Amino acid sequence: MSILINKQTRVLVQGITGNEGLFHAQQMMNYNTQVVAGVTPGKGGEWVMDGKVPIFESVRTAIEATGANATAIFVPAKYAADAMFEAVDADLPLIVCITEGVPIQDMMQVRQYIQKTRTRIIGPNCPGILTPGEAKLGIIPGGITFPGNVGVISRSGTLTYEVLDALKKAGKGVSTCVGIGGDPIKGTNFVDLLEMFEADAKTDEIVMIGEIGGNDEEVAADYIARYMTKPVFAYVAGISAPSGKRMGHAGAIIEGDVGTAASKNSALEMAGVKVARHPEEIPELMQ
Amino acid sequence: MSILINKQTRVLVQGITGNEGLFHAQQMMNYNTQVVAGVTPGKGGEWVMDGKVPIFESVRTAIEATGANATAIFVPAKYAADAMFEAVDADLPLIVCITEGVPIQDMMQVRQYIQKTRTRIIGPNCPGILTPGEAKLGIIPGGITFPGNVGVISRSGTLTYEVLDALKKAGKGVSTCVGIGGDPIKGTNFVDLLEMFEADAKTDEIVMIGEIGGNDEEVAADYIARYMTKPVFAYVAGISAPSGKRMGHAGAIIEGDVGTAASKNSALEMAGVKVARHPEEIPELMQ
Amino acid sequence: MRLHEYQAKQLFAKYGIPVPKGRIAGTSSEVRQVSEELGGSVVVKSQVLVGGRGKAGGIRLAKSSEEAEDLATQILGMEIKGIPVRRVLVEEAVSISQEIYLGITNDRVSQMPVLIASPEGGMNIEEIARRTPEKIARCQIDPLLGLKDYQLRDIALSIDLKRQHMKTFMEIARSLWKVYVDCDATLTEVNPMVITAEGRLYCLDAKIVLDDNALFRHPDLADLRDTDGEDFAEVTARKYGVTYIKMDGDIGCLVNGAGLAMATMDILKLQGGEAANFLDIGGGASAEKVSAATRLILSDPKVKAILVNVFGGITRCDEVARGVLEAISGKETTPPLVVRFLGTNEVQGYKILSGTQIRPARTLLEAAELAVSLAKGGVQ
Amino acid sequence: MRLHEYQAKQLFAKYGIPVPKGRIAGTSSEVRQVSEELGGSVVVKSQVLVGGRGKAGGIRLAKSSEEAEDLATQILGMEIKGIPVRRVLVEEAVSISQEIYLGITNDRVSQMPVLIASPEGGMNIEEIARRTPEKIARCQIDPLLGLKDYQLRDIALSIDLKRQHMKTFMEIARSLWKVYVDCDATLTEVNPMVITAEGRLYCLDAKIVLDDNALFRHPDLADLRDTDGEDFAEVTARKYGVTYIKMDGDIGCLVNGAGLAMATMDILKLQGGEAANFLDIGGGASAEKVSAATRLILSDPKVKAILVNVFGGITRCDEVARGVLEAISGKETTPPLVVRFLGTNEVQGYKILSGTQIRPARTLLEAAELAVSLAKGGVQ
Repeated sequence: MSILINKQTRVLVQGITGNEGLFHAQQMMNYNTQVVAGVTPGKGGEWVMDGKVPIFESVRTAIEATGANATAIFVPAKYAADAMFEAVDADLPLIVCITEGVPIQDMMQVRQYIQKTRTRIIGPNCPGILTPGEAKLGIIPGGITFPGNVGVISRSGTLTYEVLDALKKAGKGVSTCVGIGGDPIKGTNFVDLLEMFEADAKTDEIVMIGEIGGNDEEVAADYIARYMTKPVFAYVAGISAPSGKRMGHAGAIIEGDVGTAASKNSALEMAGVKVARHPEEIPELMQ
Repeated sequence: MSILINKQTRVLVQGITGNEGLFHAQQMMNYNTQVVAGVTPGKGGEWVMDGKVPIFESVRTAIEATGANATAIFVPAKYAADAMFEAVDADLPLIVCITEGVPIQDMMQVRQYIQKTRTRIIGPNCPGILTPGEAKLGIIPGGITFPGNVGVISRSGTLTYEVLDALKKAGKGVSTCVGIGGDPIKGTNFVDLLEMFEADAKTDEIVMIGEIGGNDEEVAADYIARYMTKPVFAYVAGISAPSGKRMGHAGAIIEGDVGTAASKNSALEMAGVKVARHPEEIPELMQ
Repeated sequence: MRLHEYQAKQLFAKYGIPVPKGRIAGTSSEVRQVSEELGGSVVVKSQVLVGGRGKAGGIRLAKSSEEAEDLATQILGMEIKGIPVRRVLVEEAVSISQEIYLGITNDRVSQMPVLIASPEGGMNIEEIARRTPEKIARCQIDPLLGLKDYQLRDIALSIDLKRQHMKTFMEIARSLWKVYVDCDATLTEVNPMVITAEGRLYCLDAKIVLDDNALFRHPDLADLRDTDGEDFAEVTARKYGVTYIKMDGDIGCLVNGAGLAMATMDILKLQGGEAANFLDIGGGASAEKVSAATRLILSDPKVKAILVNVFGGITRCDEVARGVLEAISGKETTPPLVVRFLGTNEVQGYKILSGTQIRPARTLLEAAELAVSLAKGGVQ
Repeated sequence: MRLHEYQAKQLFAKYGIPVPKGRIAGTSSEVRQVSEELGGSVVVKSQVLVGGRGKAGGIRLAKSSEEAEDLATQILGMEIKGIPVRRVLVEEAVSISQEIYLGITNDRVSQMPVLIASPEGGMNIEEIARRTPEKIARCQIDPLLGLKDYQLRDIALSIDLKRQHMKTFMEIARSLWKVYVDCDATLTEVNPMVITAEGRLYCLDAKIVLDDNALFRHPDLADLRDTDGEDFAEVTARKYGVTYIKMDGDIGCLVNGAGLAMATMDILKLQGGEAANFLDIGGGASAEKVSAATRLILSDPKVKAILVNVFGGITRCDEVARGVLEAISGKETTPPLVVRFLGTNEVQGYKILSGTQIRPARTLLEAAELAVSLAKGGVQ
């Protein structure tokens, strides 16, 4: 197994005719992912990828014709929420929203809306999902890791690649790597994925890559202490970041001292997580 | 048993200090219903019913203090939606909204909102629920019926009383009577209650009182044909109503020929329901 | 509450929906002036709150301002379905290459707002819906989320809208939704939306129905109400807070509750009679309200008998009796009155009316039989 | 993007939130004039986009228009946290009997908007939140449903608001929510909201932060941006689409990705160094963008060494190398440059820079060690 995606996953790409969408759809195909359809309003009926992938006007028609069961969204930020609503209403079980710069209130609406649906959203502003040797849904470079038993969850992009590379150099492969994205409001957080990795037979150890801001890591620490039996390793970026740049008093009132790298690291350590001081230290801790 | 309410139900009254609220709270108590609290913003801390019922500022505080698990709403129409949202967010399992004249879009929002909750709403613009000999939640006069094995569901108010009276004269008692209200958008419809009555050990026969407009009765007929084993009797008011007063073309396009008393009666008859030509004929059909 | 076409168009224009240039006029000379301003070729449209204006000759095309004045003189003298035409809308004539239907209303089935569109709009839209339902596209709108662009693209595809019209179509539909929400409408309809020979989109006819229950939020819209086309008795009834609808029969009805009122009319029909009106005095009616309601019935010369059917709950039968008594006392002759009281204070009610000629009845069936027979001139 | 107090108050006033009478002024004579209009007793408030204006002497009370002019002369010459005061807001002085806190922001924990209120507002609100959290009331707002009146009643009760203020309080809070939604704000805050001795409510200070990602929907609000108080380099960076934040150290950093940029700074610190800046060139940066970013780093005189750390994915290492080369070529002296490329086209990247003095590094740790040592004047 592995989590979220595998060889059977049938992938739709929303915004497939844009530069990014087209490039990464090709990359996904090169990784032997089943990219079965694209959606671009106004271009339904055309084909891309040397005539291998048909374009549809809407997600619904694309699903009807191709049986797609996951989507990667590459549309511009101003249309991203609409693309997500469309995918949710078409009852797609998995959405990965790569798009960066989605307005916060749009994303809060999306998040509230999916409460009553079966759809899981990863992102936005994230690199997506990679199950090495099986499939990728998003933009994580396929070559920087190989199949193995480490589950990786990250709020970051290139920092994740850095960690995957360090793991690879240490001879450690990955079951699934999920970039959950750096935005304050997002579809999926650490806890959701810790739960999946705990249940996944292919995963033996988990690496968490956090960042300053919010309390996702603190919540994850609490979850780890209560429910996780598999070892978890972490690195939280931003120990050197100044505390400033807060959003008025309201942010401070809500978050208090939570949100600093120090707070996150200490919460994780209390939960028995081995915390690295820099990305390349992670594989060392795992020996 | 019986459905929805019984002697154990702990009733809250929202808008208890208004004329209607106060009068009917008293009537409910006279029927030995456990009226445990009232809510009127600005009057928290006061008492009504000769010091027997405390008033609270909010539904949440009323529930915390009294364990109320159902509410009857008597607030003015412009505040009714807010009262319902408050009760839903306080996780009350049962709301009866007596208030007449609730704006349609308010009610559409309420109805959409409760999809993801455990709350059931009866009404608005309805007489509420009466479980003879046990409790009443609303304004159905208690004296016009007695405990028995007939389940009654009605879109009407006084017409329901007329039927209850006719049943009483014919020696037939009632398990529970539910007035679902006459508004186009409402919390509960015939099918929901048919299902409950089918499952209720105290109910052996069911009387449905419909009206022209909408397709609730047609949908109910379909449900009856598929799932109901208990006999159902019906009367649909409005056979003499002119077909006019439609809402533009859109209404006609949506509803087509559905919605007339003739359409409803024929759907019900096709489903094996015995249909009365006037209210007093119902008990005759039941012999 | 339904708005006039010109009122709806003014509202639409405020929301950026393209409507033809035009103005409202009350006299034929005004019509001439407006049509001169618009360049001569205009449409003169009667403004009455009933359907079928076109078939009744209330919508006419003029090629010149002289012709417009002539037509206006005819139209402003007309009655359409009994309603006198007091105003006309004068609009520039628009070339039509396609007529589309677009409307939003509340759908009782899904219990949500629904957007409906068809590539063939115009007067025959109901016919189209019946005969070729596949030409009607619809989508439900989540009332908490609102209308989404992807839904509009779906709809546009379903009605085979050309791509060059997509942007304008979507803007119009978004505005239509905004009007629906902002004004608490139960219907916002553009029929037809036309695509002109030049490829522009226009809202050629507009219909807005507002939710009466929500008018408290829109005092400005409530002021637009035009009672011209309404039955005088219905307007009066609304003032007193009772619901009165004029019917074709000869038995006046006074009932508490809409369902029971309908059932009362049904049973009259079953007995071979015909109700003169639907009248619901509502719950807990005062004597004053009942008195006004009774006078409304008495004002209808066709009424040959009256049936009062009241099931006492919140409504007290004695209060109803007092109201009826007040309305009939002093009158020399009134049609025969059948009264059936049941429930709260029924005995007191009958007692109050005991000095009059009323006929009491025990059951609804008995009451109906009696009323029908009285209306036919039987049993005096 | 944060708005000035006066801009936020203008917006609030448009939504019906009561703010004291006042006007913005750029010279002390203007201040005198405005304070005369307002009756002499005024508050003069510096308009700079940093906190702690009060403690820095940037908010002063004047009893007369002469005094106002004097104070304005002082304030308009000040710098607050390095930012010159160019404008002051002159407002009528208001008597204060209670200071309340009221704010709406997006809560990362619940992933919803949250309304926060406290019966003790003012400058010490964060202190209050820490010491007596029970004095802070909050409620989550369903983003699809909006703020409900019952929630406001709950909040008002929690902060012991007197009943006579309830109506105004609710109106203000509703408007605050409306501003939050209509403007795509991430924060709308009134602190303090004062209750005057006469029992009126006023918004005495106002803060609005807008979501930069949503400014495309609000061109009018985007125009309100004031770059006066911002670091010149940060403004320039935004123009080029890169994120640059000035820090206190001496090692310039150029990285792709915010997380990796932070990790790079972290590891510098771990090695005993200190970053001069945070700089994220984003994904797929062009040579032109990288060149501009490099020049920004070079413009900081404190920089003693530069660390380029790029993990190639969408970003191509050769493109980054070209940008760096362009920025340093022609310059006589540049600080020593450590470069670490990994991934897409890393070999080509190193090749492009092979004619320069850059120091390549294989791992991030190695790169950081080298940069720290270079900045300290070691290993030349």
